[in-house]
Amino acid sequence: MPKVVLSSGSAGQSFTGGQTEFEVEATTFRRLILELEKRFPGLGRQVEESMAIAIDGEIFQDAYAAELKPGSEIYLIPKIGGG
Amino acid sequence: MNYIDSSLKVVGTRPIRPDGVDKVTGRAVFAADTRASGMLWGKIKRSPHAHARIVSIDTSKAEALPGVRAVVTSADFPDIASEEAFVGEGPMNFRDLSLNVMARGKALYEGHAIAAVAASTQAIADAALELIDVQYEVLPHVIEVEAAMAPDAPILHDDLFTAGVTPAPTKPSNIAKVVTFKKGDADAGFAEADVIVEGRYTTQPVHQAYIEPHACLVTYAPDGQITIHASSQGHFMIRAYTAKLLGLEMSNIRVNPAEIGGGFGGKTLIYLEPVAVALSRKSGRSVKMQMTREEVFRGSGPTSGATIEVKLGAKKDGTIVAAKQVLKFQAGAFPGSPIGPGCMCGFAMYDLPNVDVVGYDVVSNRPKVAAYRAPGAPITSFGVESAMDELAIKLGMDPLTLREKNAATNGTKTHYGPTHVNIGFTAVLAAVKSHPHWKSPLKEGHGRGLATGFWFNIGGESTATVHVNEDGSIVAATGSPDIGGSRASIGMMVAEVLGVSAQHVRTVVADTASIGYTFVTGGSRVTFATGMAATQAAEKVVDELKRRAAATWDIPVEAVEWKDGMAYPAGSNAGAFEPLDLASLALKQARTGGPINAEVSVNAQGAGAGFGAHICDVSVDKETGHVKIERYTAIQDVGKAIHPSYVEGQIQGGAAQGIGWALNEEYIYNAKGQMENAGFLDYRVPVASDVPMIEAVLVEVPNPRHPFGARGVGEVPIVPPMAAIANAIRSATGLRMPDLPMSPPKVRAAIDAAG
Amino acid sequence: MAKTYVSATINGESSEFLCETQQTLLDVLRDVVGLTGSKEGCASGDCGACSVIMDGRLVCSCLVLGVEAEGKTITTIEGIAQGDHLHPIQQKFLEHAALQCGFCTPGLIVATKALLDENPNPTETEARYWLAGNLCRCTGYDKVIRAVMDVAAEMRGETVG
Amino acid sequence: MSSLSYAAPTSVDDAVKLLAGASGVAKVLSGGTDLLVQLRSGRLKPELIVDTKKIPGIIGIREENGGFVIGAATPGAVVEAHPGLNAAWPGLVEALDLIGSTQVQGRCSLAGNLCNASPAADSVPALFAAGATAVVVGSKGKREVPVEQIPTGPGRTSLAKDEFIVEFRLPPRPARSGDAYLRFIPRTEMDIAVVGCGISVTLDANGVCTAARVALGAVSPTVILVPAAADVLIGHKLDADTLAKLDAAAQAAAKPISDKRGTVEYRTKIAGVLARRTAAIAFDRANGIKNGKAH
Repeated sequence: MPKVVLSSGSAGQSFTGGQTEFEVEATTFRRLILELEKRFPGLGRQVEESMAIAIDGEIFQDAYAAELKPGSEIYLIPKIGGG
Repeated sequence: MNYIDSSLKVVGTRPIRPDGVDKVTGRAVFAADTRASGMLWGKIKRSPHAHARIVSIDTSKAEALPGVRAVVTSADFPDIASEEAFVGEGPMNFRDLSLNVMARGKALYEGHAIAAVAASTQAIADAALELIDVQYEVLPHVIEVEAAMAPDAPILHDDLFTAGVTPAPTKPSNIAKVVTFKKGDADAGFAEADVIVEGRYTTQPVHQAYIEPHACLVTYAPDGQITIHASSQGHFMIRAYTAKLLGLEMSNIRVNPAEIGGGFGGKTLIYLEPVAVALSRKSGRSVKMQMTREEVFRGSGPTSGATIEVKLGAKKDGTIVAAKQVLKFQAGAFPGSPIGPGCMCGFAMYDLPNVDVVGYDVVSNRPKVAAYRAPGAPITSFGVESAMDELAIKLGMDPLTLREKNAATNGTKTHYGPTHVNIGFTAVLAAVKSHPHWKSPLKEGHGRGLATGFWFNIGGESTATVHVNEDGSIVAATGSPDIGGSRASIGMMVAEVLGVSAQHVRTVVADTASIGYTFVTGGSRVTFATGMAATQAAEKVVDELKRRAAATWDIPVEAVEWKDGMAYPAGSNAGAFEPLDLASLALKQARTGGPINAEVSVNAQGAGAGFGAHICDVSVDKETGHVKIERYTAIQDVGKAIHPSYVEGQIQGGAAQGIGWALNEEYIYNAKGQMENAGFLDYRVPVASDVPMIEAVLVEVPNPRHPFGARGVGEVPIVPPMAAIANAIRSATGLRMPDLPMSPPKVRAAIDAAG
Repeated sequence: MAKTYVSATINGESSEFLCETQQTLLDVLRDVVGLTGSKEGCASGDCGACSVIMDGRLVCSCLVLGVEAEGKTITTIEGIAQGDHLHPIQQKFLEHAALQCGFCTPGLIVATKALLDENPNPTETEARYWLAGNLCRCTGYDKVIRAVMDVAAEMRGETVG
Repeated sequence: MSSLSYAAPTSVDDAVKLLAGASGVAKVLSGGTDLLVQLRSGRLKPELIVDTKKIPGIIGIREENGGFVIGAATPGAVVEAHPGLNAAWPGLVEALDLIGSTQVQGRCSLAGNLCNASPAADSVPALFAAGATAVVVGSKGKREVPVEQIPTGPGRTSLAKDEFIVEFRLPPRPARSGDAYLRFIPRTEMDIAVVGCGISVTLDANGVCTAARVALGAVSPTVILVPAAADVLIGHKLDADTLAKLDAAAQAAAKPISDKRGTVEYRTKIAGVLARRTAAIAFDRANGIKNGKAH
């Protein structure tokens, strides 16, 4: 099962009671969001709206299909904008 | 397809941009250059108070003035519910955006829009503004970030509770959010350190100061169809936000992208368009609005000012073992400073075992901040890169060596989590080491500073179409406003794929009704993401052209190859045919299957991060405190420069903006919370005589996610300058300047204080 | 409000217009005559985007009243090219990529024309000080100054590397 | 909305009559580089603008009785191109050249700079130092007054409503004289002076100062003459001791305010710095040592 780390101590952790690492049965970013929402109501929405996912160092924003593999390094970080 | 290791004929050359002639002859149409039949002029009445309850607004006298056709206030806009959205800078709330466009109940900063009028002439509109009677109850205000965080500070929003802390607070606060990032054990790291440096730094809000003020022309037709001409970094953004703020359906709004006179992030938000629509709807006439320069400063977003505390601990050999940072960012009147990237970018250049970063997003009675080039990164890096310089001095180590020793490479785990991949920071540092500027002896009285910078860059949604015209010439259309030469880079990538010259491709920016959705021109994403869409569209056209040649020759499509803009039979087995060029294929398009076009939409991911390093030499007039930039070199990993001139231009322009941020730019407030320097006379952006030639050095470590290896380039160059200059001043005078801007009075005061 | 009748020569053509006293020459050029190449960046003479040449002198058209144009000869950005032939300054700005957004470009080109009319052989420092009244936020001035130095050399009949 | 009228009289008499006859605020327009900004911002709402530039002689430079006469509305760019003025009064020419951009130079005038009555006006300390006089016309006739009597406070002058300046007179220049003007600004161009200093000196054959005038800008409500600073120079060469005393005298005379352009402490110190630097250039020029432009 892929391990996911919630890297920011911002709003996300208020849904998890401070927990930052989860094993999640998910093979895509979308499934991850749904699972997180199920486990911590509100967190899935939070991730969907304001967070990006970094998989093995590459940052994906708004990409439901991004693939999660067991053994991948998976972080949820604040979404990035720009000038 | 991937062209990174291909030999390229167009990409990497320097053709004249497709929109160039229009822009050197005055023909290019910017938003303020448009007119409409029966057009009215719209103007905004703004709050003179930094913080006030709006007791009443009486518009009757203004409405009675001959020539006035409409007056609107917040009563003319829906009171929309709280809804999170993601805009240029990061997350924000549509309700906040609505309240920023037109104040409801409270004015939260001097310059906050209170009402608007539309009249037949500008003079009548101005007179009408004076006739609007607004009664205010002036409230205590707060401007500076740490004052706004104080327990007894005036509260801007009764419904704002600090997010990111447990337990959830019960009292409202100006601290919108607390963000933390931790890696390893910072305290344990500091315990092992041989040398520790600590510093407190401050930066002032600076405005993007695009030379073109915000402007739009809006027509609301009786059937509810709305046409908007606007200068922005994203006409789809204008459409979406206008629809949202007015409760309209997007299909009723068509936004035409006028040429945009600079944005740098500041035009990723809306200010005028919903107001102009409301005025046009009420008056039944087209309405043109154009901010004055003063309104641009008072009413549109600068970036955050901040305080930055940095602590670094290192072993004697220069290995950094612990790093700590506390960032307090001004958000302006509504939450949404770039605190997230601020917390992530400062230490992203380094391989650090133990890191502790805390950031605060804080509202105060200033204009709501807007994105500005690499939002958050220049602020955090001013602190970190100044502290790195102090650490190098304390260790007795060359500042480049210290950075080389701790530089992030592929495989470095960042303090915010992800591991760096495909980055070029060490290549950038190697380019510093071998550059003649770095190796040159320092002139008498000069000081030299070095600083580095990081930015993520982004991808996102883009649409591009490629059309083969009936004569074989090519049109490429995208949904990305061209802010600094992207028509050129897009056209060049299309030309490369098609095997034609850049001049053969005309690139245009299509309106919201004419092309698929495209996210804003920002985050250095256009050449990366829109370029990816355009490249793929061109590839689809090539596939189609091969099919058309196959149909013409009556051979299988696999037996056709495309080279240098022509279809060839692939080898002798395919048959002996004369090659078919674009014109020949276009001529027969009806017979071979109809028009030859392709449209591709992407949501580009995996934008490669960018790293830069700047070297700056300064001289300091010790009597006046005046700092002169004597020599400036900016080195950056750009992945692949599609049009090197415009890549260099991005770097030079970013560096010059950083020089302004470093030396003179600031918002000056009086005791009433009013801005004292809302004009180009006293908001001092660099002029031509303030800067030397800025040498841009392009390092190319390809980004494998892009067909040509491109990375975003526009954000990184504004990150290093402030610290590079501070470090140069330190080198020239022995003095650390921790507060921006490092203006002459501050430098002279520091010199005097040092005796 | 009474309007004043004004007759001037704009880009080589005689031009007549009515204007109110408080209208600047920039307002008149853009809103009355329909020449929108001159831009308003500040309306206070601090940015140079509205630069025009009036009776041989470089001025900010936002700092000239429309009524003052009576009898004057005015060159705007629209009058720099000769028909479909770009002026060498315009050509060099394109070749050197001396523009990004292009908003300050008309003012910079007009100011460069005035510079080279007066001083065909400026030093880099002279060019920078002459153009200090033309703000450009995009380029950092590097490529602008290179274009100016290059076109000056070309117009003097020199070639530079 | 008030309506604004415009007149461009072709004689002094007509201009005076227009000004005298105006019922509301009437403003004289020469270069307009300050006036138009004030109009646009709404800070100023006149009912009449009298453009003086069509009056014969109001633009131009002539030599008269060994001195120079500069028409009040002569644009800065014309003054800067005048070889005689550059030779005799390089400091005044440089001061005028420092007003605004090249674009502003095409319009700005000595009269406008003086009558706008900004304490930070660049040309005014140089005019004060030069001992220039202004020829003022009005309903009561013509009078010639020292320029330092024109500004009375920020934005205020001693001119009556129906008066305006037609020309400035610069006195004949004795041998071994030199002037200079320096101002300090945060950037290199386009700023308002944080402090300005104009100095004019005459030396004897040994390089000892026999006459001096020192003026400071942006350190009090109007540009000021600083006789105490001039006294420090007179009777001395510009040695280290004299420079130190000059610095102190300038600082003592400076009574600035803190605002967005500078603080009291900073302006006071810079007044001393500029006085020294300006004096050095003026003495060099009086000694026949050529030096480059001051900026």
